[in-house]
Formats: sequence, C-alpha cells, structure tokens
Amino acid sequence: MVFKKNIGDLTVIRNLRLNQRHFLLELQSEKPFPVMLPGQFVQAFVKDAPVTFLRRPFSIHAVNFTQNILKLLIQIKGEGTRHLSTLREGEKLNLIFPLGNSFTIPHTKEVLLIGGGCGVAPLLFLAQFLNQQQIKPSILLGFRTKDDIFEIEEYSRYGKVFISTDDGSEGEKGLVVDHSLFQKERLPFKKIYCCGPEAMMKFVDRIAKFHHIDCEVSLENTMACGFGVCLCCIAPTDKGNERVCTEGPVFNTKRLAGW
Amino acid sequence: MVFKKNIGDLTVIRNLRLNQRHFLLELQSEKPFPVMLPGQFVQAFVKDAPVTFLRRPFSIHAVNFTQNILKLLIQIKGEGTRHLSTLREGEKLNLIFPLGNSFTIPHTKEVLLIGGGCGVAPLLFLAQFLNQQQIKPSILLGFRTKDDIFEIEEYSRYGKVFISTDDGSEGEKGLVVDHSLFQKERLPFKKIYCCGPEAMMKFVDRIAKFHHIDCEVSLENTMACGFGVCLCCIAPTDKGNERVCTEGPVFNTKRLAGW
Amino acid sequence: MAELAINIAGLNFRNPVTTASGTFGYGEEFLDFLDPDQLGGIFVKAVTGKNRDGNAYPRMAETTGGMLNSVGLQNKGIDHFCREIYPKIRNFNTNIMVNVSGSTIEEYMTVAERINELDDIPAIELNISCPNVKLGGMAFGTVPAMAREVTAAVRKVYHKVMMVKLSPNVTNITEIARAVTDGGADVITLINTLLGMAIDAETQRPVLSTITGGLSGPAIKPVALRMVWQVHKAVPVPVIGLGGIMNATDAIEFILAGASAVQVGTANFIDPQASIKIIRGIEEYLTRHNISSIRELIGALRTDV
Amino acid sequence: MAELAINIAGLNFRNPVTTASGTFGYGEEFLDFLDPDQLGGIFVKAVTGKNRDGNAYPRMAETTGGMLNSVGLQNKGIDHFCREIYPKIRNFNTNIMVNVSGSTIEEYMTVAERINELDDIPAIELNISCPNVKLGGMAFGTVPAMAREVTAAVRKVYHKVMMVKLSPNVTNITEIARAVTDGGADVITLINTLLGMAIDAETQRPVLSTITGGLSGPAIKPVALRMVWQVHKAVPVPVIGLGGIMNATDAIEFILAGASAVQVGTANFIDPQASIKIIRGIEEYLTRHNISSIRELIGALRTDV
Ligand SMILES: Cc1cc2nc3c(=O)[nH]c(=O)nc-3n(C[C@H](O)[C@H](O)[C@H](O)COP(=O)(O)OP(=O)(O)OC[C@H]3O[C@@H](n4cnc5c(N)ncnc54)[C@H](O)[C@@H]3O)c2cc1C
Ligand SMILES: Cc1cc2nc3c(=O)[nH]c(=O)nc-3n(C[C@H](O)[C@H](O)[C@H](O)COP(=O)(O)OP(=O)(O)OC[C@H]3O[C@@H](n4cnc5c(N)ncnc54)[C@H](O)[C@@H]3O)c2cc1C
Ligand SMILES: Cc1cc2nc3c(=O)[nH]c(=O)nc-3n(C[C@H](O)[C@H](O)[C@H](O)COP(=O)(O)O)c2cc1C
Ligand SMILES: Cc1cc2nc3c(=O)[nH]c(=O)nc-3n(C[C@H](O)[C@H](O)[C@H](O)COP(=O)(O)O)c2cc1C
Ligand code: FES
Ligand code: FES
Repeated sequence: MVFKKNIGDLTVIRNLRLNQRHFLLELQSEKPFPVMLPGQFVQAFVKDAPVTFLRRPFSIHAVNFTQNILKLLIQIKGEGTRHLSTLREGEKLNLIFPLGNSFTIPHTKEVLLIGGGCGVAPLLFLAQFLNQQQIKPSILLGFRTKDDIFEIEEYSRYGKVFISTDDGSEGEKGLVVDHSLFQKERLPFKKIYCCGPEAMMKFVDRIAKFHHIDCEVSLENTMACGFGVCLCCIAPTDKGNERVCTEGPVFNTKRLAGW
Repeated sequence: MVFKKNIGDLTVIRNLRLNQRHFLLELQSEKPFPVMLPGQFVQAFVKDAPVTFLRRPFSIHAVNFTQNILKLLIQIKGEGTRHLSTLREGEKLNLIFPLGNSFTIPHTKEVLLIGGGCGVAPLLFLAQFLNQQQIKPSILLGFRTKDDIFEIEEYSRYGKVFISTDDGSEGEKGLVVDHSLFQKERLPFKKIYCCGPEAMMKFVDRIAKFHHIDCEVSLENTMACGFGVCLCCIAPTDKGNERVCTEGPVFNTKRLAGW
Repeated sequence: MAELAINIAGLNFRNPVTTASGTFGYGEEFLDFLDPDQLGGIFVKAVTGKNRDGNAYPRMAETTGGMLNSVGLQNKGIDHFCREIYPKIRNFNTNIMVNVSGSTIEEYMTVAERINELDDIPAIELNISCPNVKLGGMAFGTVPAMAREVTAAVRKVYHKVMMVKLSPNVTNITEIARAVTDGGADVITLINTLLGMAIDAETQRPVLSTITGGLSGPAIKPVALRMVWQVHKAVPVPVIGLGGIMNATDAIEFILAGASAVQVGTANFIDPQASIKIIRGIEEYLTRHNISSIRELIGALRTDV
Repeated sequence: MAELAINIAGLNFRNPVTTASGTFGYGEEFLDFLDPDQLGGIFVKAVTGKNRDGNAYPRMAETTGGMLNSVGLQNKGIDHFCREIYPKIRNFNTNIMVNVSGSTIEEYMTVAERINELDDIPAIELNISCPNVKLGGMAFGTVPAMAREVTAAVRKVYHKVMMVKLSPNVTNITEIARAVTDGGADVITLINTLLGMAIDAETQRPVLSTITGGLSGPAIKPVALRMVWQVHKAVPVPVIGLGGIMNATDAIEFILAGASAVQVGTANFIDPQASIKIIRGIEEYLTRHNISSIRELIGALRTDV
C-alpha cells in the first residue's frame, strides 16, 4: 500500500505531562488527514533547538479522523524531545506524515500486543484499529516502575490489559517476557505485535518462535530522512538491507536476519 | 579604570515593543550591580536559537542601581535579536557585563549627544549620568521616519532634544548632520558624544574637527568574545590595532586612524 | 522576471538548483512533496558495477549543524539501474544525472559506458570522493595522478557531459581540480563530505559501524565555499557547488563564489521542499537586487576594497 | 574521588583540561571569571619574532555551529612577551605553554630559543598551522618534509617539552604527524582551524578582509575527533586534542579517541567559565562510570563489535 506523504504545520492543542519522562502531544490539522494506519510514524521538526539538526521520528499514538487530531506519546531522551516537551498550546509543529508501513491485519482474533517503555506508543492506535476489525486483543505493557505507568484506561477500552514492572511496584514483577501469560505450555495467541527496546523484542520473538506464533515488531533506528532517500536506517532482512523507514518500521520477525 | 566583569542570569521583567523594529528589555539582577558607566556594554547569550552561536553585544541603555534593573534597547536585525524579542517576563537572559570602556566625563557643560538609529541606546544612560554631573546636554536624535521614534520623553528629562528624520515626517528633514544646529559659524558645543552608523559618525566627526570640538564615538564592530581575548574586534588607532571591546568601544576620534 | 536559466558545458538547466546524489533517492521518493520538473536537475544516487549492500547499521550520527553518514554506496548495481530505475525516471522533464562510483578504474568505465547508452541521461557525475568504502572513490580523489587517470579513462568511453565530484579531504583542492580538468572533465562538482567521526561517550563506542563517516550539512558550508572559490579561480571549467546549502542565501553565496549551479543535499532530509523554496528565493533575490539574469552572479564576488 | 591528574611527556597536569591558544589571551583576561590555577594548563596566544598588527577588520564571521577568524597572529613580539607579559603570568600555579609562530624557520628558532630561557614556561606549542598569514605556519604544516624540518630545527634550540600543533587542512594527517615525530616533537596537538570562507550575499562581498579564514567551534568537532583518533593510532607520542569542545562530554569523546589532554578554544568566548565546568563534568563522569583515573580513558574507545 502506498500512502501519500504530507508535510505541514499542525497546531498543538494540548501538551499533557504524563510523568517525569513522558508527555502526550495532541496536534490538530486544518486539512483533513490522509489514510494512516497503526505502526506508521511522523517526522517532527524541532524548531528553535540549538543542538538538534535532523527531524525526530515518533509513532502515531492515536488518531481522531473526524476532528483531525493526532496524538504523539513522547519520552524525553535528549535535546529534541526535551524541546518538544516545552511546546505550548497554539504553537505549531511541522510534521511529515504518515511514514513507513504498518502492522498487518491479523487472520486471527487471538492477538497479543506487547509494549515496553515508550514502545507502547503505536499500540494504542493498533488496539483501536483492531477493535474496528472486531478484535479485542490482550495487551501486555511493561514499565520500569509504577510511576512510569500511564493511560492504562485508554488501553483498557480496547482490550484486556496486563502489566509488569521491573520492580514489581505494579502488576507482575520482572520483564514482560517473565509474565505469567507465558508460563503455559500452549499460549492462547496466534499473533503477537511487539514494540519496545530491541533486546525485549528479541526475547519476545524467541517465545513467539518457540510457540510458532506469528510475530511483528516495530524496529528502532536512527533516521536522517524518514522517507526512504538517505539509506541510513537499515535492517538486514531476507532481501538484504532494507530501509526501516520505508520497508519498515514494522517487520515480521520471520524476515529479519539474525533474529 | 578597571571594571570587574560579571557573568550571570538576569530576569526579564519587561519586554516592551517600541515599534516594528525596536524593543526594550528590562532585566533585573538578584545581586547588586557592580560599577557601570555609560558607553559600556553587555554580551548576551541567545539561548535556544538554532543559528546564533556567539553572544550578541548591546550597549547599556539605562540602569537603576537601587532596584538592580538594567535596560537594553534593541533593534531587530537578524536571528539573534529576533529571538531576544520573543523573551517573556520571568525568562532568564545570561549576560557578561559590564564590558568595555566608557564615555569620559567632559570638562565643559556645553555638550551635544548625537545618536542615529539604535545608536541612541547608550545615550540615555550617558544623559542621565551627565545630569548627575550637573550637565544638561543637548541631544540630537536621527531616525528614518516618524514611526521609528521612541522614548523622546525619556531623553527630554535629561536635556533638550532635537530630532531629524530622513523623510521629514518629524523634526527636521535630512540626516543629523544636516540639522540646523550645525548651520552656524560657531557652534555652542565644546564636546560631542556620538553613536550610530559609522558613516554618520564620520560625518559628525568632520563637523567636530572643523569646529575644533572634541568628539567621542562608540564604534560598531563584530565581536566574538567581547572581553578582549579573541582580537577579532579591531580598530586602527594611533597605537596600532586596538580592541574595540576593551580599549573601546568609545574612542576619541583624535585617536582613530583614517578618521 | 529575472532569468534563471543557465547553460553548463552545453547542457541547458532551467535554473541553477539541482539535488545532490545520495540525498534525493531517484527522485521518485519526492513526488509527494514537489514536482521534479521544476528543478534544474537531479543527481541520482551512486551507481556501481554490481549490487552493494553498503555498510552495517548504524550509518548515521547527528552532529552540531550537520550529520555523519556511512551508507557506503548501497545500490543494486548498473544492470538494475538500467532495467528498473531508468524507465521510471527517464521521462522527468529535467536533467537526470547519474553519480558513477566504483572501486577500480574498470568499474567506473563499465558503469559510465552503460550510462552512455541511455538516451535520457545527459551527464554523469564521477564520484571520486566517497569516504565510506574501503576501496571507494576517495583514494582516487586525493591523489592528483590517480584523479587524472580515472577521469581520462572514463573520458574515453563516455561521450556526453562528464562531471567529476571532488573530495574536500585534501591539502590542495586546486591541484586535484587541475588534474581532472587535464583528464577531460567538463564540469567539476564539489564538495563531497568531510571525513569525520562521532563517539558515544556513554557507551564509549563509535556511533558509526565504520567508525568514521562523511560530514555534511551547514557545518561544512564555510569549507565548501572556500573550495568553490579556489577552484573557480584555478580552472577554466564550470563548477557546481554544494555543501550545507539550506536556503536561497546559501545558494547565492556559492554562485557568487563561482558556482554555475548548486546542489541541495542534506537539506532535503529536513525539508523535502527545500530545493523548490531555494529556486523561489533566488528569484526573489534577483528581483530585489534588480539583476536580470542569474548568470551575472556567477563568480561575481566583489573582492575590491 | 576520581583521579584527574595526568603526565604528558614528563610534564604533570592537574587535570587534562587546558585552554587553546588565541582564545584565552594570556589568562589574565579571565581572572574575573575563574581561577587559572584550577586548570590543567594554559596555552597563551601566538608569539612571533617581531610585533605584528594582524589582518585588517573585519576578522570574524559567525557560521553555523562555529566561527571564522582571520586575526593573523597579532601580537607584540617575543621581546614584549618576555618583558611585559611573562612577569605577570609566570606565577600562575598551572602549566603555562607558549604558542610559537613564525614565517621562517629562523623566526621559529629565535622565539623558541628565547622562551627556552624562561624558567616558568615548561613547554612550547609550535604552531605550524595558522591559516591566516601569507607566510604563516600553514605551509609548514601541510608538507611533511617542511613540517619535519621546522620541528627538527627548533628541537636543536629548545630543550623542554616541545609540542607541535597540526593543521587539519591536509590529505593525510598521519603523514604529517609522523614527520613531526621524526623531527623530535614530544607531543602533538591537533587540530588548528579548517580553512573556510564566508560571503555576505547582500553586499556580495567576502565577510572577512582576508576572504578566507579559520573555522572553529562545534561544527569542526567530527573532523577533529577523527584526526585525533587517526594520529593516536599512528604515532607513539601523546596527543592533545581540540576542536569544538563545548562541554565535558565533548572532552571525554576526545580522550576516548586518544587525547591525553584537551584544549578548550572557541567555547571560552561563549562561556568564559566553560573550561572549569568541563573539569567538573569530567569528574562527575568518572564517578558515575566508576572509573578511578582519567588515564584509563585515554584511547579507550571500544571498537570491538
Ligand atoms: C520509527 C520510530 C518511531 C518512534 N516512536 C517513538 C514514540 O512514539 N515515542 C518516543 O518517545 N520515541 C519514539 N521513537 C524514538 C525517538 O525518535 C527518539 O527517542 C528521539 O528521536 C530522541 O531525540 P532526542 O533529541 O530527544 O534525543 P537525542 O539527543 O537525539 O538522543 C538521546 C539518546 O537516544 C538515542 N536515540 C536517539 N534516537 C534514537 C532512535 N531513533 N532509536 C534509538 N535510539 C535513539 C541516542 O543514541 C541517544 O543516546 C521512535 C523512533 C523511531 C525510529
Ligand atoms: C559595543 C556594541 C554595542 C551595541 N549596542 C547595541 C544596542 O544597544 N542596541 C542594538 O540594537 N544593537 C547594538 N549593537 C549591534 C548588535 O550587537 C547587533 O545588531 C546584533 O548583534 C545583531 O545580531 P542578530 O543576530 O540579530 O543579527 P545577525 O544575523 O548577526 O546580523 C544581521 C546583520 O547585522 C550585521 N551586524 C551584526 N552584528 C553587528 C555588529 N556588531 N556591528 C555591525 N553590524 C553587525 C551583520 O553583518 C548582518 O548583516 C551593538 C554592537 C556593539 C559592537
Ligand atoms: C546520506 C548521504 C548519502 C550520500 N551519498 C552520496 C553518493 O552516493 N554519492 C555522492 O557523490 N555523494 C553522496 N553524498 C554526498 C552529498 O551528495 C554531498 O556531496 C554532501 O552531503 C555535501 O552536501 P550537503 O552538505 O548539502 O549535504 C551523500 C550524502 C549523504 C548525507
Ligand atoms: C580567534 C581565534 C584565534 C586563534 N589564534 C590562534 C593562535 O594564535 N595560535 C594557534 O595555534 N591557534 C589559534 N587559534 C586556533 C585555536 O587554538 C584552536 O586550534 C581552534 O580554534 C579549534 O578549536 P576550537 O574549535 O575549540 O576553538 C585561534 C582560534 C580562534 C577562534
Ligand atoms: S531514514 Fe533515510 S532512508 Fe530511512
Ligand atoms: S571581541 Fe574578542 S577581543 Fe574584542
């Protein structure tokens, strides 16, 4: 599927601080949105930041197509995200969107979504989308600690939510792959969608492969352009080096070399 | 005289737009001010500006030593000044100050101040200072047009103000050197202080030399450091190349080579 | 209306703004953002003799006012270019120029010879300046005798406009420029990227898999301008300038320094419409300064006192 | 408390942070901002044989992430230095090193010989890399044989620690590094400025009176890091690294790449306390990473996969 790419200023209508390291940007467009699917991302231009030079990629967290509102869930990492965290209502944010491919529509209703850290971002949009396909996924979210948790009610609207924290302060203690969901001989899932740190995704994929569950992951990468021309964002696949921003960011782990 | 240089954050307590191209920044210090004299300047750090790299020099426009308030009068020229024009109350501005030498105390009461464009900036502080020495200077201010004029009431508190505009929309029409003040055989001034574009200052100096009037000018220059270490800000004087930021910015025109 | 058209080595350009190799894909990727037919030309990305996978990830590091890349000439080779890419782009109504790369003189010759057969490619840009492959062009671009040799060899098999793209990583750029002019270059383009390096202090590792990479973006503009100025004065052939051009003012600086045309590179990543905005900005500049043709600005830097 | 002290060619440094020649005056100008005795050392500005007025104004242009300068070694000459400056700075309790510049081998020798007599100057930095004077050092710094010759000549008359500062405007920095090592350099410092140019599109003139000038600041950091890394691997003598260091992270990157110490240059203009903040930042880094001495970091870049 080919998506028409847009470039333009969106207006910040809300900048909500979720906790010390995360915030939620609600952006409104004057023009109607194009088709956008879960797993796709935007490239945001950080204006007036002395250090950042390139755009910054963020997954589409949620979309309201009737009101032309797009949400980004952002973790403060460095200068670029710190700067975006200071955006005020009414200010503009220039985006190129939508970029990349998307999660595929599953051929099953037994679906599990797994997110870690700010890798949870694209899963809300995905859960919403699955609901529209009459699928209520299970959603397993991993956080470092209780204080990092946010928006559980949002996810709960679309499926059953399970939580794990590294320190056990909420939900089960440990990594997502330690969760009791997986402590069974046969898992009740036929499809896993996963997004988070690479190490976590590889762990999840190992479980998926062991249980012969189809698994799609959204890869991390450092990107210069985000729309396929610089060839900086490469992942080795069964077809050689492919562009994470264009052939990805979502890959079926079957296709990833070295996984 | 040696001034102790300070570096620190001052708080913006007012940012007043005077007209399309000029604004007035009022900055308050928590610490008491050091000695500062008219003609001296500050080096301001433009935070969060993607293009500006070096600090920007601005003359001290006025000082309130009891309330620790320092005023800068700034003309929007490029990225740096545009950025400063958006500072809001409560934000911080990092300054190195006071820098450079100062206008000297005149040995006469027959004093004329001449300013053109935003070269008027140091003259308010100078006029205030002269008043403290029981001197009421004449003040000749040149602007492009009526709409560019500002703060005349302020200057009027310290001396008699004359105005010229390029287009004659206020005061006399023409350049400051065309002003009727100078259309006399003998001028009633023994000292001229002048600040503005170099071409203007050279014109004024020619009049001053013709009438044997002592003349001090504040030189324009592009500066990297502002405190005497980079040697980028040079003016040719009777002692060779001198640093405008340290031996200047104020020079008696007698000492300037080529004037 | 000011005149933007120029002619470089017999080739007509609608305007002096082109896009740099490796930063514009094959042009297709930009169709959602701009109309390529408005551009002066497009330099498509490097084509080599055979398929190349390029370097391992990570290939990119952001730096102050720029970026490092170590893509390493990833492309599917000349056969694939002729068969799959060329048919899709040949009908763009602008000059499509191919960046020709290789590890040996023979490879350069093979690729150039094949491109010579393609009717709708009026020029090649010989890339003797890629810092990101072991046996890549950069060695050719830093030794005058080798630069001359590879240029002369390709000259024998390539009969249209031959541009040669120089590496800035040299002591004396005019020496290299003279060597490729002697070798038969019709046009010199410069600069390619500066060799640089980035380190992640936290992990204590290089950011790039290749340790070093090529620096591009506004950080390098002063070096690029200087080299364009030096080469413009040193050789009789026209120069195409690039390196950190972000806006029309930058482009005009290069033209004043002696560039007959410019290429927009890294700027495309940040604003895919940058090249079009630069064309409009040049037009405005000419109008504002009452200059009737861009040609009057080429090398017009005023250095009298 | 992590150990910051290092020893370079027999000379003890309290910490690896020094200030770069031409950006720190003679140290005195910074007394309102910092205590020089906290620094690892100070490289005072270039001293030549005779008084030099330097170049005409304008000498400075701001660029993206950096600046160009064309000061041109303005200084009052070696006599004035010995008579007027030395007595004022000799009692700073830190290493005061003098940047020695010239147009001829004889001039370098004369200056070095005079400085050899000054008890409280433990080292010189031979500047064979200034791009801003016609017969300035840069010619010496770009041709290996000349670099070797001037180094060897000064080595004969200078008997304390001799550092040689290299120009980055070369094809092969390791070649020059080897040449000055052969010539007797105890330490190599790099990099000096990159040759660049700025143009004012509105006036259509060069910004600098000299047309070209030296580029410094974070824009050049990737190039500087790369050269420090290359030279560290190529020669046995210690390296002092600089080029765009603005904060402690930058400094640590240079040390990881192989620098035994660093110099803070242009950053002093923007924050005159930058050098002191960098010392504190390095201390914090070592503590956070549980590293007992800065010496463990020198050249410790991890390049295994
Ligand atoms: C397709 C895609 C979707 C993404 N979606 C989201 C999202 O929805 N929410 C969110 O918070 N973040 C997301 N990210 C990550 C986000 O782009 C980075 O965190 C951001 O660019 C960091 O910018 P910065 O200037 O704050 O930090 P920087 O100063 O640039 O970097 C800080 C640290 O983060 C590392 N880093 C920076 N960018 C990346 C990257 N792309 N991948 C891995 N490590 C990186 C750097 O190496 C550095 O150590 C996504 C990344 C990609 C590629
Ligand atoms: C000692 C001193 C005192 C000053 N006092 C004041 C003051 O009180 N109020 C005020 O508005 N301005 C003052 N200036 C000028 C002010 O510093 C510049 O206008 C400002 O730095 C421009 O910054 P920018 O980023 O907005 O413009 P830039 O983008 O840096 O420059 C815009 C244009 O202005 C020119 N320019 C920039 N800086 C200077 C300079 N220092 N001298 C001459 N031309 C320059 C540039 O060449 C360019 O063409 C003073 C300058 C000096 C040296
Ligand atoms: C990601 C990337 C890939 C590049 N690939 C090529 C290439 O294949 N061939 C080439 O000659 N130059 C290549 N370049 C260099 C650019 O064409 C250009 O010379 C350089 O980036 C300087 O210009 P800029 O600062 O405007 O980007 C590449 C640059 C970048 C950033
Ligand atoms: C204004 C200025 C003057 C300089 N003068 C000298 C000098 O006299 N001798 C010298 O060896 N280097 C001189 N340099 C170069 C610096 O010492 C340093 O090598 C260069 O600026 C790169 O480091 P930085 O990016 O940290 O500034 C000068 C640099 C600047 C900016
Ligand atoms: S980020 Fe440029 S190709 Fe993917
Ligand atoms: S601005 Fe640096 S010496 Fe004057």
